[in-house]
Amino acid sequence: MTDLKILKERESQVHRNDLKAFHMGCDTKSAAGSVSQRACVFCGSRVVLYPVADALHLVHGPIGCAAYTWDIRGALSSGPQLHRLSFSTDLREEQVVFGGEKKLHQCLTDLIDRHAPSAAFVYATCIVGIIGDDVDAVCRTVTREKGIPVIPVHSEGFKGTKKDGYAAACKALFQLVGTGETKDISPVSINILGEFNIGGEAWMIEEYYQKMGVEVVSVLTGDSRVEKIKRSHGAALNVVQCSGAMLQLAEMMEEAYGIPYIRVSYFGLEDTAQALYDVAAHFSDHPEVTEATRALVKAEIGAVHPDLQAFKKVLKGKKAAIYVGGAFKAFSLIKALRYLGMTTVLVGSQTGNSQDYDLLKKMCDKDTIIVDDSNPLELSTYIMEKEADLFIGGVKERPIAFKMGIGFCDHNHERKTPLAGFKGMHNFATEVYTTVRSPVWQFAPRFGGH
Amino acid sequence: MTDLKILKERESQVHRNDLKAFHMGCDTKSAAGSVSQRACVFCGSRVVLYPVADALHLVHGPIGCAAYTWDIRGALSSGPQLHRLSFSTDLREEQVVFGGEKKLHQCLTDLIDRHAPSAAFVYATCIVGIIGDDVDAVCRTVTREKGIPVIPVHSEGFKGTKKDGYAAACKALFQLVGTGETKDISPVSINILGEFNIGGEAWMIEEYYQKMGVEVVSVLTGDSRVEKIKRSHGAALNVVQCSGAMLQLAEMMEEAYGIPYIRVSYFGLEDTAQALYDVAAHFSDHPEVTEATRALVKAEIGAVHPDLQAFKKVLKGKKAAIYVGGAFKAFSLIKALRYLGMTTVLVGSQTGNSQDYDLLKKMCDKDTIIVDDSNPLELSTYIMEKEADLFIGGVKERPIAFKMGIGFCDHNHERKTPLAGFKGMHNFATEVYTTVRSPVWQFAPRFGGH
Amino acid sequence: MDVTYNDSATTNACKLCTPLGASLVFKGVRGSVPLMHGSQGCATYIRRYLISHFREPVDIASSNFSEDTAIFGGGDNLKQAITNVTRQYKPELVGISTTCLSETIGDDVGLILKEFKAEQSGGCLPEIVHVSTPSYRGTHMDGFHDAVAALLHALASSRGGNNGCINILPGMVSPADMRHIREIVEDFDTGCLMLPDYSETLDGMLWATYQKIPDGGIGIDEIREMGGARATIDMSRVCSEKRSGAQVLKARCNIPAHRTGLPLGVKACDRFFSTLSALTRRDVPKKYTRQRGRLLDAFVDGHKYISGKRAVVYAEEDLVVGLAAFLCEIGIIPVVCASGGTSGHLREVLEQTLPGNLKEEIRIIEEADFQDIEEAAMEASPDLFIGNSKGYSITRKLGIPLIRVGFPIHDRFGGQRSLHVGYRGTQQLFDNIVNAVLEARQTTSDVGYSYM
Amino acid sequence: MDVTYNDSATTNACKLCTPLGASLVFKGVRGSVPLMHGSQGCATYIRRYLISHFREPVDIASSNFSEDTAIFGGGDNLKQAITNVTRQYKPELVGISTTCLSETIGDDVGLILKEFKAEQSGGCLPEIVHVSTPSYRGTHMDGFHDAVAALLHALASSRGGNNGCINILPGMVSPADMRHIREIVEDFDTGCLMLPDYSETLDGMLWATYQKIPDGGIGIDEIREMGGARATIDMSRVCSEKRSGAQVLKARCNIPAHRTGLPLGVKACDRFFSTLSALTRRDVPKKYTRQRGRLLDAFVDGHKYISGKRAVVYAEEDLVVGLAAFLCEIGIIPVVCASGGTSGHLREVLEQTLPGNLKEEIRIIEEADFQDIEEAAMEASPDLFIGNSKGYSITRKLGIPLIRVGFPIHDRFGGQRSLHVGYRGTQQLFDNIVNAVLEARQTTSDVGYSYM
Repeated sequence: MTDLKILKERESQVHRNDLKAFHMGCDTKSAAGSVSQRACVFCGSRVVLYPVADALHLVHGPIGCAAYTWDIRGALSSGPQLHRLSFSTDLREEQVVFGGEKKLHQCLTDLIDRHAPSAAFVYATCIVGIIGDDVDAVCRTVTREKGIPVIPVHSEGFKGTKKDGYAAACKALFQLVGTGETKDISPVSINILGEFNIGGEAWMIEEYYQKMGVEVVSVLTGDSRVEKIKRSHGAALNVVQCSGAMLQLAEMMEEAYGIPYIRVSYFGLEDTAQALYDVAAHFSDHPEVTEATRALVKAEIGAVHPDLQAFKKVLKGKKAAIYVGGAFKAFSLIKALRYLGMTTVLVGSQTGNSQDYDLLKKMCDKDTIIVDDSNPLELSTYIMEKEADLFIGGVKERPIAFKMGIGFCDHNHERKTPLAGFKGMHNFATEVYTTVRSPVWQFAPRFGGH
Repeated sequence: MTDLKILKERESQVHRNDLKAFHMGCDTKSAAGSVSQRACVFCGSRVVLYPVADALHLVHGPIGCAAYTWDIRGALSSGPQLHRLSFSTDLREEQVVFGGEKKLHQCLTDLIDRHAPSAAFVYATCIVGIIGDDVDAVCRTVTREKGIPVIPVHSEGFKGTKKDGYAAACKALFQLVGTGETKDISPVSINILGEFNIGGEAWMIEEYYQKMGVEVVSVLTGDSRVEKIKRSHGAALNVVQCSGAMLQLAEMMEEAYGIPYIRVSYFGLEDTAQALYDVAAHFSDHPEVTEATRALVKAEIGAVHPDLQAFKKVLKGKKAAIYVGGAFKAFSLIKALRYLGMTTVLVGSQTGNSQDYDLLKKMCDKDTIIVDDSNPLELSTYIMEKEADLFIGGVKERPIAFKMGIGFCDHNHERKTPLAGFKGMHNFATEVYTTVRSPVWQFAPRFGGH
Repeated sequence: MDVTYNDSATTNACKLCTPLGASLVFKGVRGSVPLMHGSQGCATYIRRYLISHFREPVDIASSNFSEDTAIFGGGDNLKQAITNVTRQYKPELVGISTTCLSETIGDDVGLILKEFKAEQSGGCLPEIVHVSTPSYRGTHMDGFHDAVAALLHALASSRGGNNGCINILPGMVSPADMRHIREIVEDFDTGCLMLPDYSETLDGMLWATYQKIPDGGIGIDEIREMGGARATIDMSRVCSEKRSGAQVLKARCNIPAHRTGLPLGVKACDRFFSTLSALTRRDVPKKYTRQRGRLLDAFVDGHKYISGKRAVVYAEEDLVVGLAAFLCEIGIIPVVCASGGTSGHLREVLEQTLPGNLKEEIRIIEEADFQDIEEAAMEASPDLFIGNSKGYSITRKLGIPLIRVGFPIHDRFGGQRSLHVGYRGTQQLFDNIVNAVLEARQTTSDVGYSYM
Repeated sequence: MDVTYNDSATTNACKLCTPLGASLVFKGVRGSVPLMHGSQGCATYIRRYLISHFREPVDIASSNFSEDTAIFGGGDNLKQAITNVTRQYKPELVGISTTCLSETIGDDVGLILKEFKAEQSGGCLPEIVHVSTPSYRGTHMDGFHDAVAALLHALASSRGGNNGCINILPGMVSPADMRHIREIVEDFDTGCLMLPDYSETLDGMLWATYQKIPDGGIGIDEIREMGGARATIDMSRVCSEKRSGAQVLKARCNIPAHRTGLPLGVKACDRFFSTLSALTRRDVPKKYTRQRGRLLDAFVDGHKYISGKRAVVYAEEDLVVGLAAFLCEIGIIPVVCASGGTSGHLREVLEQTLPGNLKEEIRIIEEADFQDIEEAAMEASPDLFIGNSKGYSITRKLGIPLIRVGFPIHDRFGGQRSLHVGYRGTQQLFDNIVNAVLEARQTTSDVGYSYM
């Protein structure tokens, strides 16, 4: 093996796939001093709630958290663009000493007056808990004063992992759910959960469901509006997209409103088709839905298949490394790459759980490296050892791939290209093809460039 | 005086204004080896005919003449843009040896088929005369074959000066004049001659005449169309703008059609007002014209006067050097600069005649340098000696001014800003103000920058 | 209700948080790994932000606070973090910055480090330097300057005897700027000790094997040597003198300090070059007099395209000062000069620098956010913006060009290579400005001249 | 009727006339004044064209033919012209180029000069070099190369003994390119004799007193020295070998010739640097390996923005070759490669240079005009144009960006300072291309991301 010194604390989080069973040490906090690729609780909440386009998103804390999350995501809105602004209470020493409630109240009041949002989310960041601000109380007051829902999001960075941030966001959303009007909703209706409309993906998927004859009550939270979220409990089914981000909301809605849910992925032809068929199956008492689904899948796959076959010819045998936020996304990526003739030589996630890793182990070839909460040193070591041709990850992984002369595909929230659905698979394949086939690699040291 | 060695051949063309009479040695060809700022016969023809926007302009000769005159002038068209393309027979050695008529015929045929112009001008360049092509014959043939006027322009570069080029252009235009329909033309009507619609100047001037109740039959040649030129003999008066460029056409039209002409200038408030009043005076049997003119002049001057006074405060006492193509333009410039409180310390032209220089002498202060057909060495010497703050000229003069750290104003055909009329004076003053007041001169060596 | 400025929300901040600046400084020391003492997210967000600008790996470790840490104190986490960083990266220096969290719970980092060193007395430890950077106090520029001062405080020593070098405190300039500044100083045949120097670490080459810590940066020994230099040139004019690294060197090692400002624009460059000339007793090399000459020639050639144009300028305060002074040299009025910076000296320095006759036309906004800038711009009818990528949405609304300078450049390529300083940097900026004006004119014209 | 190519009209020429190229070469010799033997207009038009690009005074004298001259021959005019130029400018060299007119009437310039020298045998004459440049034969590039050859023919002498210098025939590159090439050669500790060298004469400083002939250029003595150099590097690959200056030096003075092509793109730069390395027996200086390293790093960082994009390239033939090869390195397909040049070698050199697998996708147009280019572009659905200002109207129609390189740049500022060669020039070009693509994407997007 390589000369990489895995930190002792991390030994249980790095594995080579083989016949032996292994237990991934996941769901733990990151080792102190590790350059984790993970973010924090706040990040998890922000990712989930960000696309709600007619809400005010006020970050309560010093400036950093708001500054670093200003307009960096490709989550599109067809109407209001309020989510793309960055609001912060911008706490100063004075408030840290004497408390920030007064400033929070003032900021909320000013911003609601100025922007007239349909709701406001107030993100509590690290020091808010420490200085003891009663954010809930301020939110209640402003809710009363301004007549819109003002919802606290308890996302203090240190209080857990990104997953806890997802949970906090789901709780916040759940405060809206059930407060709207549900009459006129078709019995053949769904909510789409965990789809954030990156590059317009939600629009593509909604169109599929429309063609199938299924009403989409609400997308959570891609191109979302507060009014739609409020009536989302009127849907017959919750369809939860891969990542663990919004499963909790589906569970809460099942418990409170008896809405069943299914888990799907819209990534790759196979998974997308499966997702649509699964939804159709749920409405099996409406056979026309299944029929429409069949026609849709056939047409859509027919449209992209020839190009994909052409890409496959070139990509066959190329090796990919995957390091993404949620493990569920990794499953789909492995399948999609396999469809393109590529093998996965490394796979890992920031936030996978034991079941996720067990499944990964089953999906992967022997000797594939499987990692949890990895860091640049580990990732760079393994992509070189495995001679990867492609790295799939986020912005923080990009320079690792590039420095080593390896192609890269962004599969995170900052990308601007829709990768979901059938067309998304075509985009993905094009992107993979484009980067893997670029002539620039001839100059990379690993190919003898100097 | 300075240590400049004036070429012996040029001694009669450089004068200091004083009480003694002097005779300017003008209207001569440039001394061999002088870096004259003059162009050639072809240039003169091209300048006059260029703005005819629906004509094909085919330059018959090797590539240079066409290449250097491609889309370099600010003469605007409200419709067709054919004049902005550059067409050349691009003669090669083969044609120089065996004659270019066949190629000319072919090119004309192809281009007329492709662009469907209303007429074609064929510019004969230097070597066309030498190799003996019968351009007139080819033009006659194509006229017959294609049914549009195909007009030779005898503009061999060496056969005289730019003025001879103007004459050739006037002759070419005169072939069109008189071939169109003149009914429906008002008795209160004019042609505007010598106005090329640089930056839309002709449009501004036409608007003045419209407001005065005077019909403009044809502008020669700003934003011109062949059809309009054909009927220009229906106008009651030819109004010839300053430069000598089109006086000859006015004379030919007077002789052939009995149309009187007057000479005017649209540069500066004073001259513009005078021009409009002169036209009104011509139609003194229509007193409403004079009345409308008075109202117009009052309103227009009122609109620009306050700004001009503000500029004047800053510009008062600044010194200008003028070197332009035609002397008539210099007259107006001197007056306009005087209006802005500035004095003219050097003035000259490429193509002035004796009367022009006599008038310049009268207009100028003592010690003003007056030059004909000057060159960079003379110009640079005198602008430094006279400590000019501003140089007014064309692109070839620009770097002389700039190298010496002197402001510059382009008053040639390449500019894009309209400088004619009342608004044009405002533009001119703004431009003068802008360049004279720029802080960059603080760095010029002549102001102690190093 | 009476709302004071500081009571209102910040909309689209024109500043970043203090630890970002400190981390950037630590990235400019050879063999150094920055370590943030606080939550994981801080390091991750800052890494992401820096990576998107520099397009280089930016490893910043974190002590990864958990809920327990916040309650019981971060000492153990910090010690563990240093140990782990040391084991994995084998750094020569660990540069610790605090976050608002560790500051608020009251961790005494100095004490923790003292304990740690005592505990580890047997082993071979890297240098450990720490700077206090609570993000509720100041901006990334304060973190930057404080980290420079902290490094000098910890390392610079008076070594009796002039090593002949010149210390440069460049402030937060680009890697290309740093390379150019070094080239200039060395062309005066003088050693250049530049702190920080991330010219290679954040603008490097492809790698054959993964570099845990990229090559480059000022060495620890070189920082020590700064205590024996001929003089310090501090390119910040807004930084509080008492907080500055130059002051540390002066107070401790008696090194004379010169505050030149950023060498941007002819006059500021002249000031810098003549300072170097005086310090080294050498003439300005011909290469630079020629660059200057060509620059002035370009000023004249281009002045008519831009004279009287109105610009909105926003950036870090020192960059705003440099840009605004430069714009006044070329006849563009910097109608809005804004910075999110909180030094408190922006107005004063600008008023010293800019021509008095423009005073009434120029609006200076300290502690600005982009909402302030947008409102001021709407009133000022500007022709162009000069600043980082973050002003794009405003220029898009206004339909005017944005000339991208400074940090971050997130919507264009090559921000790390963009040169701002020296006659050459000024030349590039000047050409960019003129061309932006020409392009706007050409594109919006009905005629579309190919000749301007 | 059967129309052969050469029978049709040229619409919007993508070439200029031969004397322009020759005059440019003469502008690159110290103390030289170009003199055109022909009508006044030729010199004036060419001056105007050059001034608009270089924004510098360009004095070109003319023998100012009149009608009589055309009938009776230009001998007297030419002699008078040389006398007048000499009196006014006191040149070290008068560089005479003919025009189509003087060529067509059959002036024997050689004979006229011989007579002139005999007549003036008492006085102190400048060097007089003449080159035949009838504009009906070839383009400005032929005039350029022929003038170089004529100068070498007239002046270079074998002086027995290697002076250790390297001759550079850069072709028609920018002043900035010339400065950079000289910097590179000199960084190999080797003298650089570059012909022509208009790096200062056409990109100079402001003047305190008017300079009849601007400072700079290769001296006549230096041109003589070229006959004693170590080797000649000829950056043209399309120029007919037998016409080239390198051939003159080889045939006459036995100087080995190396045809590197323009050092544009990594491979071409590598070729140039390794030629220098081999000739001087020195390693490539670290400065350049770092520039190369950063360039490759940028290639990787930027590749996804541009991979698979389609470009139309038009310029002088050698520049087209350099650009097309560079584009293929970075994954852009040069779908149209066009030049007005008439060397007859463009296709052949491109086919040697470009990857074989792209052959079918690339359309090569020799002797192109802009009508040909427009028609080819309409079919090729390009994403961008790379070439001089003259393609602007086409890109405006297509709504795609034009990256301006080469000559002339008439609608932007600083064309004389734009760098094309070396790793640094390639870097600038690469950044410009990526940024043009990003800008187009940002501007045309409904969303207007400030983060790309």
